Amino acid sequence: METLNYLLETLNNLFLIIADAIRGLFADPQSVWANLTMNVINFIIVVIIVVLAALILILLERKVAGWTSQRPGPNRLGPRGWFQTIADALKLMGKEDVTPAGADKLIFKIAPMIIFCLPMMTLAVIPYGKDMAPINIDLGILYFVAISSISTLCFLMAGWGSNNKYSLLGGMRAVAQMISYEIPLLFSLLGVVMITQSFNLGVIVEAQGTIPFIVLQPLAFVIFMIAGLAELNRAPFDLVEADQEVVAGPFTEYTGLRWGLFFLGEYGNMTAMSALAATVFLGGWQGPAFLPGYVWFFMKVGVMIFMMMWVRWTFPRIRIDHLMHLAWKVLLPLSIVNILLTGLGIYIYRFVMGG
Amino acid sequence: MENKVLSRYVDELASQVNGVVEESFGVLVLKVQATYIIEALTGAKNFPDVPCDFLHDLCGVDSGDHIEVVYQLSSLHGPQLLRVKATMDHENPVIDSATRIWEGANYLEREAYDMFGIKFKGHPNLKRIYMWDDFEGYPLRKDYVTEPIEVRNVVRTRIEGE
Amino acid sequence: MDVASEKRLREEETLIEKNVLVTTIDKALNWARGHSFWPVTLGLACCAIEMMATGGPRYDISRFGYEVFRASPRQADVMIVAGTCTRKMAPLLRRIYDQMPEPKWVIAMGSCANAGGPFVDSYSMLAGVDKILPVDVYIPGCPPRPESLIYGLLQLQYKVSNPAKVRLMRHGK
Amino acid sequence: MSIEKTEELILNMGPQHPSMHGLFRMVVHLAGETVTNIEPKLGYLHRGMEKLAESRTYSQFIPYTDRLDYLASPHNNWAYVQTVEKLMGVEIPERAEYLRVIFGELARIASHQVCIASTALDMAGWSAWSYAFRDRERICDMYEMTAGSRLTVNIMRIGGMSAEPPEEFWPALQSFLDDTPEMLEEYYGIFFGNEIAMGRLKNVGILTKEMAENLSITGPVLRASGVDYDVRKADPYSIYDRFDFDVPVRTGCDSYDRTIIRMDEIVESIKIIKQAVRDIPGGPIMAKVPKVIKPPVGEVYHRVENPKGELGFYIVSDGTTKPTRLRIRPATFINLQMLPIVAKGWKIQDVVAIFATLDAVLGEVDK
Repeated sequence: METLNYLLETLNNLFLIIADAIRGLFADPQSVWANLTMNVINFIIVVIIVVLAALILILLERKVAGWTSQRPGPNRLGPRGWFQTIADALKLMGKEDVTPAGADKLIFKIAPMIIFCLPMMTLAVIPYGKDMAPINIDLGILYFVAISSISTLCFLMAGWGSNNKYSLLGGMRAVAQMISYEIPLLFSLLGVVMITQSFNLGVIVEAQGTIPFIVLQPLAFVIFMIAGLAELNRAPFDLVEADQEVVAGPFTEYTGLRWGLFFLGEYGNMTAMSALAATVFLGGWQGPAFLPGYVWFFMKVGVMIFMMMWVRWTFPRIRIDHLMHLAWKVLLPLSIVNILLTGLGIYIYRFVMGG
Repeated sequence: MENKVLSRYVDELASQVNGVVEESFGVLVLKVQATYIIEALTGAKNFPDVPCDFLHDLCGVDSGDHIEVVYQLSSLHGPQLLRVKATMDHENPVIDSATRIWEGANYLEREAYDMFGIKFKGHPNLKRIYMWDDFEGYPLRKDYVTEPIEVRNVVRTRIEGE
Repeated sequence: MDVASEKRLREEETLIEKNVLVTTIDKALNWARGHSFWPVTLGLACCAIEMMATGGPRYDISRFGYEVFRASPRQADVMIVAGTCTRKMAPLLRRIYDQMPEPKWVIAMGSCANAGGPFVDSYSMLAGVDKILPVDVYIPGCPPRPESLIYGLLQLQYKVSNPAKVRLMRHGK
Repeated sequence: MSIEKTEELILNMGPQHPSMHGLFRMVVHLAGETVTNIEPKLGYLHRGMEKLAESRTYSQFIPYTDRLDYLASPHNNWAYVQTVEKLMGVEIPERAEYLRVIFGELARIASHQVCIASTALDMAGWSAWSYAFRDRERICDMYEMTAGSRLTVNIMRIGGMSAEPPEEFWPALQSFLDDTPEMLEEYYGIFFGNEIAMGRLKNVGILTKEMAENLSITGPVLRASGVDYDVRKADPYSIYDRFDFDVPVRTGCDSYDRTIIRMDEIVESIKIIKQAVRDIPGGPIMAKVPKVIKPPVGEVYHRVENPKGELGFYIVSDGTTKPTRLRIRPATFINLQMLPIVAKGWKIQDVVAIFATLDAVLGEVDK
């Protein structure tokens, strides 16, 4: 029994042990060079997470699409079709890179690069396990929301730079939609912040040792999910790249790898948003001790992602005025009510406990 | 029964617009000159009891020496059917547009213009509907000769609408 | 060009062919391309319905990874000309083809796209899209069954993944 | 202070556009997301069928009718062969009439399923699309086992039917009929009952009764505007007067009713097929018609209720083996006129949905 416990403990802290070992290679484990090395390693790990997530998620999305529409989905290439995305990614690398003649070339070219960086920046503050946040900053939630809102700019840049009417329409839609949904998104997180009295994601996860915040903040979770879907441009809020209306929105003119970067960015952002949901509402790496914390974390993220895909392939797309209506007239008041209720709850709790 | 009533009205109308009434497969056919078409159609639309107020179809027919426009009329509220034929000169077919009686005649008249070159006076937007703008000839006329395949396979370089 | 320089050029070509790195990347790319045709959403006529049925639950083209119908030609690899191409549509079809990035392929699906089909003697018809596009695979039928389309796509896959063999077959060796 | 006017955005949708159901093109004038004007442009699939008919014999033209409204090809066959039969005065055997009804109504179901599917797809309801296509495959199977073709069936001949359905046709038909209520419930549950779909379709694109009559609209679009008019009842052709069925009429005049009325029509079609299967007599399926079809001199206009609206054929014969003039009255071509009128003032997304509820098939629009 004790050996098992020891084994679990080791497994749980596996990455921390490895990190300590690497630091131990340096004469002074807290020196500048050691920190730099660790940062580089962290960075590489986050990049790997983003790329791997995108590779797996694209296939998963096609499988879920198949599942919802009673088809098998890709199953020919490799074992059960697992190499399909690799073929797609390779093919995209080999495609011709077209820049439209009328495009604003600089903006057109840098937009996909920026959007690809965003998920890496946001995923860096997520605690993957106990003390396992690559960067532990106190304003974690604010940082996350601030960085993820930059993607609005990327969509607008892509839409403007392409010199295509469909792209422009898509870009404008992106701005209207994402700025509107930013507010309920952040407001829904405030309830949790009020309870934990901290913006630090690590602290928030620690606070969920006994009870995840989805139980205390169900309304906030629902608002967060809806606003998060809209923030990510996932169906039913995918007005930005609505195939049937604006062809491919801001991405209409992008080819090959540039478009692939948008895709990577989209799936990376999706992972990041699911990770935030798992961290803030589902208890992050907290879970019964028979599995290591990071396994719990990734399982929760997986559930969230699956939910998003399921919704995407089932629901029809919402209309733009309904979208705005939902954001400003439903979600925003509800999230404010949620903040009030949370405050009231905290007050009552203190009154009862503290006397 | 209703056919008799209709037949009486059509006969009356025919005398007003110098038309000829025939019958073909149980349907009354009113043949008029193109100049009388508006009177004929308005009359048919306003028959008491059995109004032929629904325009089913409007098409051109090239019968060799003259061009006809055939209107198929009926009603949504009764079984009455009426066919009105307007005859025109083959060289310069001109007729009044029926769009002020039925808005639905719009596309049908554009099609007839496209295929037969019938000019509908008073049509809001008389342009070719199927063929591209600089297409020559009126394909459904009897004297139109389809170009040989070698000619047809030479693709236009200009894109329509630009 | 004189004989010596031509000979040198040939030698260089064979050298390039022997270059391990380039050929391996080429092979990998061809493999990837062959297994990931994303068609442009282009339904011209009746065949488009069969093309949709191919994407539908029973025939499910997604098994091969070809179900990603891209609305924008910029992101597509293969153009399935599904249906009748008229003379009015021909320049637009050509333009959509021109908008696709290289490498790109064309599948002519159905008799109309192959050679004009039943409408070949009509005044408005372009008899066969191969007058304006380089067609890789012709699929006969009016309209072809979904199985035919899948077979056609797999033939194209063979063609793309085995360029050398296809070149030999074309020269009848 | 001067009021600054913004320029309107002119957006060219189509002919290659995912929501254009083929080769339809419209130039949309936009103020922001709101549509101020639409100019439909047609003709990208104009194949010149009417001209071709003048150089084909009467029998040779039957396959062309399949390619008009290719989602309901038996119905087009039916309209055409009935017109020729009317012209020639041919009586066709009872069994053939019943088989024609069965195939015609199957075609109606298949066509409406595609309409439901494409409406769902135009609003990104992927599952509803695939459910409808899954069920449509069963009808294609039934076509296939009888005529050998899945889409352009070409099953009717002048004087009867081309083929007798094989034995396995009847159980397949029966099981399809039994499963239909469940299918419709599924479509409703996954798409039409959805809050988002209702929000996007309800009260959108109002086509009033007067407008519909003035614009010569026919078919489900007309009936969704509250006009009780169906050629099967108003001017019964074939043997429709023997069957007991209702004509579904809805008074919402909006996109939602235009779509959901097709679900009602599927229910009625099922009713008709069930009665036809019950009453079908034995006997031959072809009448005695001359090898070379030479109708007498004359002209005839005949119309049937196609799934999309009223399909009419007007044939002028000069007594030879080829028609002098063959006119096709395409239903959706005329129905399409409502699009610019109805869609004005709505969002660009609504235009896509309204166009989908029209159920335009470009094969029929452009001929």
